[in-house]
Amino acid sequence: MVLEGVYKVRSIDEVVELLEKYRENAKIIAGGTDIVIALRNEKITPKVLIDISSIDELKSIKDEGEFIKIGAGVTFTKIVESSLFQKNLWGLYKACRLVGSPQIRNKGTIGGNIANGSPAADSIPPLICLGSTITLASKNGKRKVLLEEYYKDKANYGMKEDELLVSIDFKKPTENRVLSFAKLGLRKALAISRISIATFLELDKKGQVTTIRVASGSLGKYPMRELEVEEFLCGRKLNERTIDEAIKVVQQSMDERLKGRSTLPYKRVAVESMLRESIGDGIKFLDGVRA
Amino acid sequence: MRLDVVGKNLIRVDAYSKVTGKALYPQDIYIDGMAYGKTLRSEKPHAYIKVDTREAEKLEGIIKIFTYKDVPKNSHGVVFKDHEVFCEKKVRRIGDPIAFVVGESERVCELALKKIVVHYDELEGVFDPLLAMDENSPKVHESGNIMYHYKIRKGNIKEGFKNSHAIVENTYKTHMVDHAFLQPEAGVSFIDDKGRITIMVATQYPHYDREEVAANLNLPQDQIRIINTNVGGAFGGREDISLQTHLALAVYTLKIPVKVIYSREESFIAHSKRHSMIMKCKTGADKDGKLLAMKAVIIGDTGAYASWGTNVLRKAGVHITGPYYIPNVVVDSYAVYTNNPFAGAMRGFGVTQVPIAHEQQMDILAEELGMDPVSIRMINMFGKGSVTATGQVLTESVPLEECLEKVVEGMDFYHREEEAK
Amino acid sequence: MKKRGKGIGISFYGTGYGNGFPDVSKAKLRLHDNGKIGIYVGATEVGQGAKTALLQIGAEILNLSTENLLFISEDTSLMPDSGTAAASRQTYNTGNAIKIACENFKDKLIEISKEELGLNSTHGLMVEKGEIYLEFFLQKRISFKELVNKYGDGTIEAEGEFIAQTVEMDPETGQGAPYWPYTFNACGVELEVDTLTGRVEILNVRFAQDVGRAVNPRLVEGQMDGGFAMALGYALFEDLNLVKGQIKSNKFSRYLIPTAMDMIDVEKILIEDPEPTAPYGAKGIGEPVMIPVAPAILNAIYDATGVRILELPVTPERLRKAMDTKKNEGNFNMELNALKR
Amino acid sequence: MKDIKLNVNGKDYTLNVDENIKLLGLLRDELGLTGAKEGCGEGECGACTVIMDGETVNSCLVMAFQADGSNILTIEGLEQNGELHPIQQAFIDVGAVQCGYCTPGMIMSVKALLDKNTNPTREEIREGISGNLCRCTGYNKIVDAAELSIKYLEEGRR
Repeated sequence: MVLEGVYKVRSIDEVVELLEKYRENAKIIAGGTDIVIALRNEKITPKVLIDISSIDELKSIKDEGEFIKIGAGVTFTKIVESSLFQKNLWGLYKACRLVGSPQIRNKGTIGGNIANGSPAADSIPPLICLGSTITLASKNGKRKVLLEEYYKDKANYGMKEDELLVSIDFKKPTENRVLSFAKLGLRKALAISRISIATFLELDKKGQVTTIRVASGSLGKYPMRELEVEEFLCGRKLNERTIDEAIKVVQQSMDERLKGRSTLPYKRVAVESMLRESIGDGIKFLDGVRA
Repeated sequence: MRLDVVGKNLIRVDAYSKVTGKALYPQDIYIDGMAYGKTLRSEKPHAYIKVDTREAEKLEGIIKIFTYKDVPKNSHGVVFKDHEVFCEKKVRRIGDPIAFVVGESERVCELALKKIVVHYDELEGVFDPLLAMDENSPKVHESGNIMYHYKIRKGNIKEGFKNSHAIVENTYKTHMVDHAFLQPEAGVSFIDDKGRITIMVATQYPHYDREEVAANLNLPQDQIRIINTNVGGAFGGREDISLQTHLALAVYTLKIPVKVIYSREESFIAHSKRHSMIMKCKTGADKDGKLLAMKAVIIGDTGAYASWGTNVLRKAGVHITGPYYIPNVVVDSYAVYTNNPFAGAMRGFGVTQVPIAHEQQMDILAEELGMDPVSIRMINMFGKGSVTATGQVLTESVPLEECLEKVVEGMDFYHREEEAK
Repeated sequence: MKKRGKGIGISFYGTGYGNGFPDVSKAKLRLHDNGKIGIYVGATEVGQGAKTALLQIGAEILNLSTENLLFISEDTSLMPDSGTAAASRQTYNTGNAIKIACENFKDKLIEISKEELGLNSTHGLMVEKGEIYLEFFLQKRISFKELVNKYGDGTIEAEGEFIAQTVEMDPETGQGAPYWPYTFNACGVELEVDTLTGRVEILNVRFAQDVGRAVNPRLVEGQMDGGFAMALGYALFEDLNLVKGQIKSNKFSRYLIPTAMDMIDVEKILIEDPEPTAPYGAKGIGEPVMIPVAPAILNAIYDATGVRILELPVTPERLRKAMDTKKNEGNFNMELNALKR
Repeated sequence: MKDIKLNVNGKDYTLNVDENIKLLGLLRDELGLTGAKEGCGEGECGACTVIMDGETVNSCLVMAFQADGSNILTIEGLEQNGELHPIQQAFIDVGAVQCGYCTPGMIMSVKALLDKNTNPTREEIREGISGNLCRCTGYNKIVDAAELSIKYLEEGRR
């Protein structure tokens, strides 16, 4: 790699100015935990690097009452250490805690996780479940995109070469709703997820599902909602039987989506454990709230 | 015996330098005016090659590119000299060294690697050691693919199985793995004040390195000096020569210090691997669980080069019985060439692989005979005076029973047996 | 569902190059200016603790504290050849060479001291704490420093050589005495298998290792922990992913070795039963500590799940597949046409 | 080339660095601080771990220019006036060192952990060093060393 220019900038305005100027020749670097590897392996060969890790505006987590807004430059460690993600948002806490290693969590950012868009990115399924919106900025102003749509329809919603991911925001769930997360890795640290499942759940007094969102990682080209399962479970009571059924529904979706992949036979059975863990943890939390 | 020092937990003599970061590994050594070296390696597992370095040599900052033509004696190896320092006509595995670029910086060396043109005339490769044993398979070396065959013939195997009450037969397979020591290979060479070619490297055996380098350069051994730095783990992976001869050749020719550092990726393809093995085992025991016979075939994939293949497969063959007295034993252990990465020494040296077979065989036999895994071992295991399958008498220091007892003591292995009853 | 199981593995391991090949270690001792003794030996410190353990053997024989010893083992222009740091042979082989060299060196010091002290015989002369003295008349004494001042730096020296006794095996029957000494061990593992994901979690380990005699018990324990971890990786995680001779997992993000979170505390038991031909009875254990672990894990997996995994590594996929098909995974037919010749 | 200012082990530096080099290269090749090692170049092994503004980082994944304005602590900065840091002493005393290549990074991770959590459990210690691979020790004596460090540090505070 041969870089011609590097910029350590202090404001979003500076970034968008530089992006406008260098376009496809520029790459944004924050934590560097993905991009430096890509540079090393010559997967990307930008001429210019723009370091956004010193922009204070991107590094804060804001509790805005109804919403929580996370700057794109917030590290996983910061999320893990924040008190905001301890109760019914602990699915996000858990996902961030299971990222790589302490060193990776200290540098890696939630914005980087989103922008890199790996199907195995740990933080994305929980954020999708929360109905998160991301804000992208360019010289021409800002636009907001639903995170889920961002991956689904890259042509229309994906990031343009002159855009910077600025923040992620989502509505704070009410007390009777919970976000949970489960990850399957090959070892206990430094593990890339083989499967991850996030669940956002609300139950009524009888234990019937009133709201559910399920999102998966590593089960497709990008992290995505598992709509068939959601549809199946919505309005039902969660018990052994319905969860067994739900597992079959996920497996059917996977059979279509991952047809012909060598990893399918294993993943379709292992997904059971992840879905059980994720939904089970959610139920356990809500039972605690009601008790 | 009263002992003052032996048996005591002395602090390691190298601990201070290691906790302070002062301990030097080859990558930590910098010499003024040194050049850097990078190795061009084969990208094909089996091919005839033609190499053109002309374009690369024109790059500014490139000092010299070494190929087979520059090596006085182009063969090496711990047992058989079947490795080439740089491949001349044929590559036998991905990663075979073809050329060594010396330049003013690592970056220019990397550029030069991309400009060297290697024309590969690909040959059919063989990657499965079973297939490789077939006479009609492609030959990795002229001599044929079966590199070594070790045999044990003890007692009367037919009689042994005939008298057996239970016989179990299974085929086990272990895979090639890497030593994954934390410090990738690196080294620095220079001419010392007495004019000797001096190589600072992390190696398991400096005197062997000296011998090999001297032979390749066709120089007397006292003209070569190997200095071992701190070694960042080895586990067998630093026994074969890697960059020593490249460094020696460069400093001998150019008379300037040269440094080489391998990346992790290069380390993976540069050094040996643990032999993968296929082990077919047939074990027979009488009603009481006494072992009567074992017949075993072991096929070890030594990859493209012999390295320690003979010794590893011999050691595997000697140990395949497990630590048990068996009166009738037939073992055939083979080392086979393929176009896989070459396999050599790794912690256990063939003995790490064989218990995957013999220890599972013991449990399977125990189950067939309605015994527990501890008892079947206790009645068969070596003790003082036992005779091994090679006829060796274990005269002293055979505390195996004590080992097993201490383990079982804290784990309650018999309990499950009682539950089952 | 989680299923638990226990398993044992036991093993023996023959030390050294073996098979009658001359397994030679050499050591040289020299008396230096400051009264310190230099041990010159080509035994590589690869992290196993060779420098420390071998120094302990030397110090014991010379009746000196290790601070008064120098250990020179890095430079081929300075030290004799002591063979490779492999085959678990350094403690036994080179330890013996050092022991012999130290004894020869002591004899030499005593011989010189006899002359220096004007004695008729070497009888009663002792070497201890940097001095040679007559044990029944303590006024007759001379220090290492005095000797070196008189004779010069490095001139008083002695050598030692040890060759292990092995017998080449018969090429047709394999009969012979290929290695010596043999080292023994046993490992017990308790683990839990997640039957849904096929993941294996080690819960409890007891590991007993025959050491002959532990020169430095803490170093032995370090080897046992390390051997266990390497075997854990061998059994469960590590895979080069070879495809047509190409290593696909050629980096640490793909070639997975255990992390601190995958490891477990190991109950380590050192069994001492000194080997008569070894220095103070000490055997090498660097390799043996890896050997019984993987089979113990495999036997425990069977105990937990009822399926035998005949092929390494036991990846979650492989284990899950075996549990699904209730078939021993990896039990292939070995049709060996090549062998029928 | 890019001008940067940073503080390493309490010393201020003003440097003109190549755009392409990493913090690890800067420390080793330019400043001669070779305690941090490269083991993988992709943030997996942690041999290059240093403390940057109070948190551990893999210095192989930080571009040198990004370190402008930062405070870096490396293994060379732990020993003060010839006295070892309690964590270094603990590593020596329990025998947590074998080949030593992972040791500097490992010690920096233990330090960062104990800076944040003065009394971690063994499990928390394992998590704290989970970004540092070691092939020799099986980690157990390193966990022991971290536990002993807790004791040494407490004694030091008293």
